[in-house]
Amino acid sequence: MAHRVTLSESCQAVEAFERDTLEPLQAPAGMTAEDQRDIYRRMRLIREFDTAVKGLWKRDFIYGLAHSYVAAEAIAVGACAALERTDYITSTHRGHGHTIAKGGDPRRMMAELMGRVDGYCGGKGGSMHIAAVDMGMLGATGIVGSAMPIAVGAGLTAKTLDRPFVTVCFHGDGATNQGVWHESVNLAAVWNLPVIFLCENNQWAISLPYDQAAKNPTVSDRAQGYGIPGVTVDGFNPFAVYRAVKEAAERARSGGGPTLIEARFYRYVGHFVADDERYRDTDCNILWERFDPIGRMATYLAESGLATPEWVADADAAAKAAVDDAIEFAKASPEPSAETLWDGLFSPEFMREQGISL
Amino acid sequence: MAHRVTLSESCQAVEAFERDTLEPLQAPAGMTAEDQRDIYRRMRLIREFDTAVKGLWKRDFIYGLAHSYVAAEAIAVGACAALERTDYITSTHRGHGHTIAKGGDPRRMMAELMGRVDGYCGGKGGSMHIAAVDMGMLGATGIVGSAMPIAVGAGLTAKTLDRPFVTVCFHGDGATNQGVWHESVNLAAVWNLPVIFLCENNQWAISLPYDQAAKNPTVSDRAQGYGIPGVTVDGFNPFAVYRAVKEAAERARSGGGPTLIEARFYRYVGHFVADDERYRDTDCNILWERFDPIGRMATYLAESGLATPEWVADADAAAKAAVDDAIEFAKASPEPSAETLWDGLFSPEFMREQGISL
Amino acid sequence: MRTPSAAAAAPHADVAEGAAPRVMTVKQAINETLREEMGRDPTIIILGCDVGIRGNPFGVTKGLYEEFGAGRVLDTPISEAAIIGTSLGAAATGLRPIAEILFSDWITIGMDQLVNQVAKIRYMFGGAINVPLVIRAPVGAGGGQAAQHSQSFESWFSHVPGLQVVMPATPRDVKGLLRTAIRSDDPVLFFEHKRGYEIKGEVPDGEYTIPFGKAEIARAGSDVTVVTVSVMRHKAMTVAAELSADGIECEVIDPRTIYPFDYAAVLASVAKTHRLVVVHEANRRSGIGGEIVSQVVERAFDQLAAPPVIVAGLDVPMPYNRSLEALVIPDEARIRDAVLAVTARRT
Amino acid sequence: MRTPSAAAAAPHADVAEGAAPRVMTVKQAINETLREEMGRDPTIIILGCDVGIRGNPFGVTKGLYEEFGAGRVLDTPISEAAIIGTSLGAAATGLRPIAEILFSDWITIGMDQLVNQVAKIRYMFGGAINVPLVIRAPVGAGGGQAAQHSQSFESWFSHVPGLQVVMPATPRDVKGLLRTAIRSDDPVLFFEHKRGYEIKGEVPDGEYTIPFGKAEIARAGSDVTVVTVSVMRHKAMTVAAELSADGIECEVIDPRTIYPFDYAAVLASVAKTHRLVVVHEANRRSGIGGEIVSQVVERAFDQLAAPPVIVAGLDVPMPYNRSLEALVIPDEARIRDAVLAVTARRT
Ligand SMILES: Cc1ncc(C[n+]2csc(CCOP(=O)(O)OP(=O)(O)O)c2C)c(N)n1
Ligand SMILES: Cc1ncc(C[n+]2csc(CCOP(=O)(O)OP(=O)(O)O)c2C)c(N)n1
Ligand SMILES: [Mg+2]
Ligand SMILES: [Mg+2]
Repeated sequence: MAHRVTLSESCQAVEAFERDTLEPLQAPAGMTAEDQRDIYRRMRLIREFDTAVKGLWKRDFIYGLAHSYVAAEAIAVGACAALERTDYITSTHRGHGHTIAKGGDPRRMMAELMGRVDGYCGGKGGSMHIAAVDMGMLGATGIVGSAMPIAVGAGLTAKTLDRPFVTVCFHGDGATNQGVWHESVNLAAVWNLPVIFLCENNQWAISLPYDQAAKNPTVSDRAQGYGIPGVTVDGFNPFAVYRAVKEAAERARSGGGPTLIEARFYRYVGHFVADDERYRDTDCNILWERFDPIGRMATYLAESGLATPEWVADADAAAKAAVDDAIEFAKASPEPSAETLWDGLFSPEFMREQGISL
Repeated sequence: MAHRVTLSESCQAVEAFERDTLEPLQAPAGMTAEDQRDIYRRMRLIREFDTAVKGLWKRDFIYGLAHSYVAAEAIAVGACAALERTDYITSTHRGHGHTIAKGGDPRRMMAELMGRVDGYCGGKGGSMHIAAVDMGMLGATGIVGSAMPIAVGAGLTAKTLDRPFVTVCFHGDGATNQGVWHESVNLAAVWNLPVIFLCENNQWAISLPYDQAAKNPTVSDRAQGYGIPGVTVDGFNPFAVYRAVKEAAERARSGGGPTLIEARFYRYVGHFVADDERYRDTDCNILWERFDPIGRMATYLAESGLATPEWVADADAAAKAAVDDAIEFAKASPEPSAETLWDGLFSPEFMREQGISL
Repeated sequence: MRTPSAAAAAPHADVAEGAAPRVMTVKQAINETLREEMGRDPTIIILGCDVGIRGNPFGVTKGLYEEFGAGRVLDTPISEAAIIGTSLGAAATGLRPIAEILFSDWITIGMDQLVNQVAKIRYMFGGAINVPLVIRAPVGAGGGQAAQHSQSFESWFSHVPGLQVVMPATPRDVKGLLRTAIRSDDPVLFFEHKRGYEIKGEVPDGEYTIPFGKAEIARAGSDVTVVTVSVMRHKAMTVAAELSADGIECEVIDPRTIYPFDYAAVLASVAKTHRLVVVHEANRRSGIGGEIVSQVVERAFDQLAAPPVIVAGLDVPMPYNRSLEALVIPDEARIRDAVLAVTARRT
Repeated sequence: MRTPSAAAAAPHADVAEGAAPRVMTVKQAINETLREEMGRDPTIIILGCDVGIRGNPFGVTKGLYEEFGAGRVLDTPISEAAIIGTSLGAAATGLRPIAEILFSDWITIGMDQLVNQVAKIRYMFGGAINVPLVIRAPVGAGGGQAAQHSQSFESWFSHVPGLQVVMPATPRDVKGLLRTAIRSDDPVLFFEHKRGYEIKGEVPDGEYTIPFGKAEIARAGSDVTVVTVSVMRHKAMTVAAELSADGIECEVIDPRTIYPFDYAAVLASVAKTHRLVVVHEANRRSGIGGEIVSQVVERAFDQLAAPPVIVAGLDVPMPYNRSLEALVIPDEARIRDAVLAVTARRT
């Protein structure tokens, strides 16, 4: 049963990660320098965005809950770099990173977080329900695991209508113990659907470490039981994630069915904007921070001669400027009026027929 | 996606079963001759009981639905022979066999099926909710998979109160694709609870063959993902089941946690009393009928000199007599009166306090 | 997000224009509607346990697997949460799934998907997603199926904004409303009564639809308004015929859809009869009866000459025993008593 | 099946006999009750997500893990169906589990276990099994938690025979009712309002219990009966105080338990005031308000001088935006308007 993680357990976990999972950054064959720099830009944009969100939440510009994608940037960005514009993704309660990685507009995102009319959901959703349907991002959800079958449904559409798109289903390690996780993976497997289950294993579900939530803490080990391929990759490494997703997507598009990818990393920041992390020794976080995917990527770009320190500084400044611009945009966007309350409850046609309004 | 099973697929399945799973009958070391004969008696009693039920249902003595345990007798009987009186079992929609195997009284069972006051549930439950709580049989359920966490809860009681009992959770192959199956196995695993998950893999969930419901049709392969032992045994063989359960129970009692046992066999009869089996070629059933656990056990007893043909004939007659007696008992038992309608809705104390009655 | 339906305009070949109405059972009406709509629109799929090769345990989907193939009539593993959630994902990306849950009691297994996703996703996402999804599920008791196979939960689902709830009782209504459901861009719970499948009735020819939120006056009358849910309509009609002989004229109203609900029809009737009886099989406590009565009282208090009465299932899990079961389900005698009670009082 | 509790008679050491009542928050009252009862009865366990080391996200279970250990305060994986079902199995075999679902919206994930097993198992099995099981879950909206973290489903659960539903609003009631819940041999849904945790009030000393099914007259009055659910009590009290200055005296009744429900108290009040307002935060449609109104109308039609009015949540998923959210949740102005509407009408 649950116990407080000791410092020595933490050290062992870090060592195991270094030994078994950590992979040096190395771009996949054929990826252009510009594409690699783009991965950096996008990761940095997510980092800036979620750093700003925390501050805005503290100053009450953002209402409700918000969960940060910091430390996970390599996963969404690596995965989405391997996708087409017409592919779909489903998300979690931690959806800002997924939205940006899939091409979402930071302005409409920030407006949504501030509950404004120009937000992706017109202010109805907020952080936990952010969506960018036009970009194939099928929306965040506040209920752990609940988007799993939605991804399977998108896969079913692809198969039924013989369309070439794949769907990446992002989910946390905590979600793997939900019943609907199991039903979804099994269904996609037996129907051979083009779905990629991408587990963001940050080793925590709020206060519960994954190895206290599952006796076998290797998520990818479950794949075999479903008769599908499973793999664990370095989740601090965008190229490792890219390669795994690329391979899975190719298999899926050619009728090979789903894949379970475990991107292992560590949440070395709080669970959400106001987490005091009283459930763990935060000294352990420091052990993991040195794998910071953005720092690693900057070093890699420099070492492989793909970017100068000035380029990195410019990219960082550009990310910051984009977020500042998004904040300005959001602040200038109007609050939804009372008349919009009922909008979107049903299709406009039905609303008219039934005369539904305030 | 689903397709009709061909005769050649069926033949291959039989061959695979013979090659990989079928195990000759051989009593576990130390099991007395009387205990072995008792296994026969109990299997035969189940067979007689469920054969009678079908006839009674057709003549409208039994209302509602009833699912027969025919073909599965070796599983419940083998498993319960390995248990103590104080151990628990949970059941499925196919609960008659489990109840008899755990020591339930055929009279009270038959009375329940006829909806009479002397039934185990006073006529409130019927076949799908038959229970013998006094014998540790925690009740049948009409919802596939729904008893899984109840077994886990019994395991939690054992662990919390430091009691030596184990709980066997019977469930079908169809149940393995329910979300709650996954949550239950995972929870028992991570908490190391004394629970034995016994999958009765009869290869069908009504009209859906298991290999069209799961891409990997070996249920026990899933165990590894949960970090627990998994094994597949011959489900037509009471000794094979006995051995697997005995071993799992010993491990569970000594703190070794749960086990997943897949007892593989084949439902060569209809899904329920009125099944026309229009979803399959019933010629295939014949291929499997020769593994009939009762026939095999009779042969084994004779061949190993443990019983004469007369003994077998007597045992069969005794089983038949016991069921006839149960039927007479049930028919003589009164119908519940209208006043009993509210009984058992809440504890008697609460009912009194609130003045609940018709 | 929506796939324009290539076959939208092609009328199904079976539709015989101008022919006389045909008599069929509710079951046949469902089956025929599914077949016609699937023939018309290739984005429609059916999924659920045993809907394919077996044609569903009640025979409702019989022949569809053979006609449309395994790719459009999908036998699922026993995974109700995934059945509902997968249907949602499919609906959001271009299909029009018709999911089946074999007994409506088990929607509980996919309750989170239904209530927190299906019902809310359009609204949460600011209207960005269409959810053309029908969930068919039999409700109701009878036949000794006991506590876990007998329930009716229309009250629950009408409590959830974003869901439409349909409960038809005649072959004609089943056909017109199922077609409307399938063509709706919003989620519909389509509740069939399992004791109603064999009920026969006339069905018009052609591709007709019946709009949601329009009640049917099953029988006109001046003395008491009897609002019925699902197959209770038929019991109420029997009682109405009997009582007519005694000079009591019931106006039997079948709302057909629980949400949207046709309060205009009920209020118009109450304005005439001044008396209201509501009959449903679901449990009395927090059933839809309370909602209907509270709405009528709020809007037409002064027109009521007697307190409205609800005839409903007794508040116990459904017992297995035949005679106990019969006590729980509303019967003609209880409906009759209720009508007599509200009409006894003359103002 | 029941384990006799070894420590049943041992009073908790913290209980200071004869001391003056103490002021504490609802949160503290829950925490203290859990601690006292766990100290008294070793068969009580707590399980749920983050209830242990973290002490629950709201701090409700703080310190219990440290005091009673990992064997009695169990952090579960995110497996709500298993949390509920495992608690049931434990309750049936000798424990008294207190399960927590962090937001009551997610009970939907374990809905089948709750509705088809927990509520029915005693009845289905002919009374053979005790189910001493409490499920604690915060309900309600406020704070921008949007559509999936804001719902109140008391109406659903009161529709299910076999469940008790408790919704206390003051620290004193929370303590007395939680103790009754824990000691009950039948399943209890114990709904705390997440915006009510910090509400303070006096709590008596000692091991008191409050029986289920007994309303509290929060304020006596002669002009209108205001029945409130959960924290709506506090808003109604504010309105009552204001209106008293205008000469309108509200009788505010807090039923405290939704099932069993104290109709005797409400009917006695209506007999005096002849007017009824019901206030709850859950959605209006098929909410508990309709049920209460229909019961009162059925039993006291002639005593009503005006149609009862329900003040409730608007029928949309909870929107995120602060001002839209405020439109949906009943506030003092809406309660006031309702009271004025029903009292305006003089007979
Ligand atoms: C069904 C459900 N149960 C519990 C919660 C509360 N909760 C929110 S996030 C979270 C942890 C999720 O862990 P994981 O899936 O690993 O994602 P992470 O936050 O680590 O990215 C929990 C328990 C929830 N939102 N939904
Ligand atoms: C949740 C749920 N879904 C569907 C059904 C309908 N149903 C009854 S038995 C059954 C097949 C169960 O298959 P399995 O678990 O393998 O048990 P078997 O009948 O083969 O012994 C189904 C689908 C049900 N009872 N419960
Ligand atoms: Mg995590
Ligand atoms: Mg089976």
